[in-house]
Amino acid sequence: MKIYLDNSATTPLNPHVLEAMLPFFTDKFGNASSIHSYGREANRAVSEAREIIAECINARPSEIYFTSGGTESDNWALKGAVYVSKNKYKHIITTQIEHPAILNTCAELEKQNVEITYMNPSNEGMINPKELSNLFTENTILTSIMFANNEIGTLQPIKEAARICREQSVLFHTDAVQAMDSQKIDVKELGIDMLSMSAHKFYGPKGIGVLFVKTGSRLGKLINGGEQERGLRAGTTPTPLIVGMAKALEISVRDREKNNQRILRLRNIFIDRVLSEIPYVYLNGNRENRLPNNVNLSFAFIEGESVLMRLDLAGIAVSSGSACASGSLEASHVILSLGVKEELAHSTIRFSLGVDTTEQQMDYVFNVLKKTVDDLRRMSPLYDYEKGIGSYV
Amino acid sequence: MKIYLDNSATTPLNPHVLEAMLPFFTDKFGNASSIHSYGREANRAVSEAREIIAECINARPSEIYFTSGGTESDNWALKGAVYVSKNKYKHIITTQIEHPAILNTCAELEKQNVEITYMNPSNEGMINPKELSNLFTENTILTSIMFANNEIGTLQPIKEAARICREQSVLFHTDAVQAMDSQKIDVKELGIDMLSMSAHKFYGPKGIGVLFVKTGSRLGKLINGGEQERGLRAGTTPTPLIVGMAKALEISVRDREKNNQRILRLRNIFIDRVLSEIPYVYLNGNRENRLPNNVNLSFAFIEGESVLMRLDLAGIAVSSGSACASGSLEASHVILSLGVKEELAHSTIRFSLGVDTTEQQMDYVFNVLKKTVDDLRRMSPLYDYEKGIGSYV
Amino acid sequence: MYNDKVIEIFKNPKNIGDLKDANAIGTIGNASCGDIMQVFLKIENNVIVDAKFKTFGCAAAIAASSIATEMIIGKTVDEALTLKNADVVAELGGLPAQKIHCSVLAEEAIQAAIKDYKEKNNG
Amino acid sequence: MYNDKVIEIFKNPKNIGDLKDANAIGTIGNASCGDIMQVFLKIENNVIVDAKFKTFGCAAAIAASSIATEMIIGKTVDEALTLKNADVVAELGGLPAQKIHCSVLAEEAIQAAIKDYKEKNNG
Ligand SMILES: Cc1ncc(COP(=O)(O)O)c(C=O)c1O
Ligand SMILES: Cc1ncc(COP(=O)(O)O)c(C=O)c1O
Repeated sequence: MKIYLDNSATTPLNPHVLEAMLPFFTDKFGNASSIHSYGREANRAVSEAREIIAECINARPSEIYFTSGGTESDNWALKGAVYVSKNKYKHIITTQIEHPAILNTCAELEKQNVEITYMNPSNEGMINPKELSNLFTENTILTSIMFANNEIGTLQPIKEAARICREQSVLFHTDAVQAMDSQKIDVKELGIDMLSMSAHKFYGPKGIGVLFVKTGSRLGKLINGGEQERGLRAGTTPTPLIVGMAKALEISVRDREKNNQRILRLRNIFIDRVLSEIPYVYLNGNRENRLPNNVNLSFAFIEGESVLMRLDLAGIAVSSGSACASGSLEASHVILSLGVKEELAHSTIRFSLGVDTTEQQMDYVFNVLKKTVDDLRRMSPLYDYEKGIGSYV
Repeated sequence: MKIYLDNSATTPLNPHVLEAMLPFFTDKFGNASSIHSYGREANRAVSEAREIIAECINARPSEIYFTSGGTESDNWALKGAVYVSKNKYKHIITTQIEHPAILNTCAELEKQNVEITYMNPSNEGMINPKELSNLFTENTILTSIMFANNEIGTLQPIKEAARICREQSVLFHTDAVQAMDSQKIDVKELGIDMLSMSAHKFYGPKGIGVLFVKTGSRLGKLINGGEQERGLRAGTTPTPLIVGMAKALEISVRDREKNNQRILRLRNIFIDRVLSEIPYVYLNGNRENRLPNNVNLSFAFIEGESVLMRLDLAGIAVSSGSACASGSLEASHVILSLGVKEELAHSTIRFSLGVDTTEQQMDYVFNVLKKTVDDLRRMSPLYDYEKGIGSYV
Repeated sequence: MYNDKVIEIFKNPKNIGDLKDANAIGTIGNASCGDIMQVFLKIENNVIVDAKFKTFGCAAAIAASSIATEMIIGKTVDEALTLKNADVVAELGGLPAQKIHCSVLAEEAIQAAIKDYKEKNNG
Repeated sequence: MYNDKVIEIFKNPKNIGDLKDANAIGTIGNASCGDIMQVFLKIENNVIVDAKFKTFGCAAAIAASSIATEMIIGKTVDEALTLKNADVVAELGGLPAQKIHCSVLAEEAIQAAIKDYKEKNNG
């Protein structure tokens, strides 16, 4: 049995998406910038894809810019806002729980003398937008708050944060990479200026993303060259990936409610069962205000990677910390920011369900997990197996 | 009949390449950074692809960095070298005939007070590397000279240019995007520090490229985030694209000699025929020192786009100027840099042959072309149809 | 890019060539910009009885030349003077944004030809 | 990542648990770094007759603990002291670069246990 519970790291391509992409690899392969028939055919497909994606978030097609993924979109939003700003001193507000695509971009900008303020979350992983008002300075050019966190799945109050920023004429960007699949996103209603997405998080292809940029927002370029994407993002248009992204988002939106309900139910049963049947387990992040497919648990006295590897040996794929940070010896910055102690932070596992997850699978996962935790605690110096209690040696 | 003679703009995906990619979309879809079995499977495929590509250019696998394409590679090479340099004043040497991915990056860097020197080509489109010695200043950090020009196909003396730069401890980058398919490239023997490539120019997928960076060359980051590509290029690894790129390059290298010979023969017959049977036609770029698949001709008295559109109506895809510049009213900067007069520069067409081009196709193209030139000259105010001579009204 | 009508006209343009007995010629644009449009008119009693063109330019320029000459044949000189580039674009069923200037050339070439006629006759 | 041997040992580690009659205990690492290794030794006539471990850590840490305890059983205390982390890595058939520190922990835990033994007996 192989069970994939790492859908927040990446998702399998939907076969219908692949089908939509196929003609554009070998047959309708033209360069969308070419003016001959091959080019026009590709160009039409790209235009249609742009329209579909725009419609999915209630934007205009001209506000959709294709990038190589969520990371590039995040880099572009932040650096582009900085490059174009005429302020002598520049200030950006973001949060401690952002993805490395934001945090490491901020670290880079700090080297370039941009001042960054990192908001901290509550111990349930929520950002309080009311705190924003105290953080604005005359130099604040941008606020970037993620829509949903990639580790603990918490959904942030984007609408209120965007409103507060708008009142101060501060640009508002949101990294919606994790939110796209399950959340209804209407950029107009939410009042968002920029939004990042990445196709492979919603059963689309890897290597393609979008930055939504509201008409009128000025943005510098990250990648210079040809006149693609209305002159703002150069590089030969990857038509098959773009077509695939649009198809994937279209399907995601169409099936969203149905999938959310089903996955949410499996998710909740699983959390309840683990919390009631395995001792010393803690759920990270607010229980209600989170992505329907996210489970993030800390298993006291045992280390996350060894749990992950045991599950892997049983055919179950999960994540300890985020995939990018794998191989690092540091506990997750997100879990630590919740005030979780370092040793417990090292004991964290994320299960992220997907459209293919079944009840049978989750039963099996629960059983393997219970035995795994038992086995590993048996060899933990932090746990007294005889007494069934934790103790620090 | 549909005939594609725009292989320098982009190529169709080789069906064997698609076949190699397919399992990684829906089946082996894991995130290559994940440590579970899905991740390890993807990671192995990426490692193998990196080895294949490294071997094709005689580099080490650790010197191969995946990007979203040639444009990103070019941006990264130039900006990365600037960002990491501790020089107070920075100077880059490049040429007037580079692709916009280099030229517009240079224009951006000029805004950031980097000084750029643009070498001019001979009227046959060749750069003279001996001129380099007079151009170095104490601030010169990098020279970037394209391997083969995308419009006129001229092959530049990369080995000598690299040697001269090495003697001055100046980094040497080459944009080899157009050269990869037909030229043998050994980065060690050529003494190259950085090299850009793009898969879709050699029958691989769009949206994936490589920057080769020689061990020991320091380079700043263009895209910050996760620890992918040894921490230098963040973003979820696009496994299917990477696998496809490696397969495409492997096939290209394997079939190179055979394809080159066949294409070169068709190309030479075509050039000879056009030059001898259609009056007032001029070949741009050195005739010998050029890509085997490139034909670039100026047809006096008639405008390029109308030639292109006529050929398109007959099922033939060619390019006027480079694809990126399409829709622009300016004549090609490459053709102008050869000293060609502006009106003649507006009369330029690029035919770029490919692995699927046949003798029959080229015969048909010649016949359609001859009639097209005739028809358009008949309606040209620059041509006296009765007398068969040009005249400026 | 181009709509079917533009393509069709570009494929089979009308009114190509010199007009041997033209009594008005207008030339606009220059080759270094990639566009030259030349309009020949035969005007009798202030009515344009025939019009031809020669154009060095893109498909849009050729289609605009063709349709513009068609639009003015049979019109009086004063009527022809009211032809605006937007009329040409409308008659073509639209042009890509970066090709609108081709329709402007057509308007200007006709005006230049009529100016030539007026200068010759009144001047 | 891990080779098959590491995975196999991680799957079925040897010498897990407390040693009731241990006369030497060494503990290295701390939970905030994500690694704690505890080694229990039973030493008779300067010979390690039994060894067990408890480990809070990744697969590499658990595999290293298991193999290291196996490697020292039957050895004299002085022989065990010569065990280097590189020996543990070699016996495991290699470890990923970022996991080498797990083998260092194994070496140090054994040395700590032997130090404990020597202090108790000589000190
Ligand atoms: C919240 C968030 N932002 C950004 C990214 C980066 O997206 P990508 O890896 O597709 O570039 C990810 C996923 O890796 C993510 O989860
Ligand atoms: C010489 C050259 N450099 C760079 C590029 C850019 O490559 P890409 O469009 O794949 O980003 C191209 C092609 O477009 C090219 O011909």
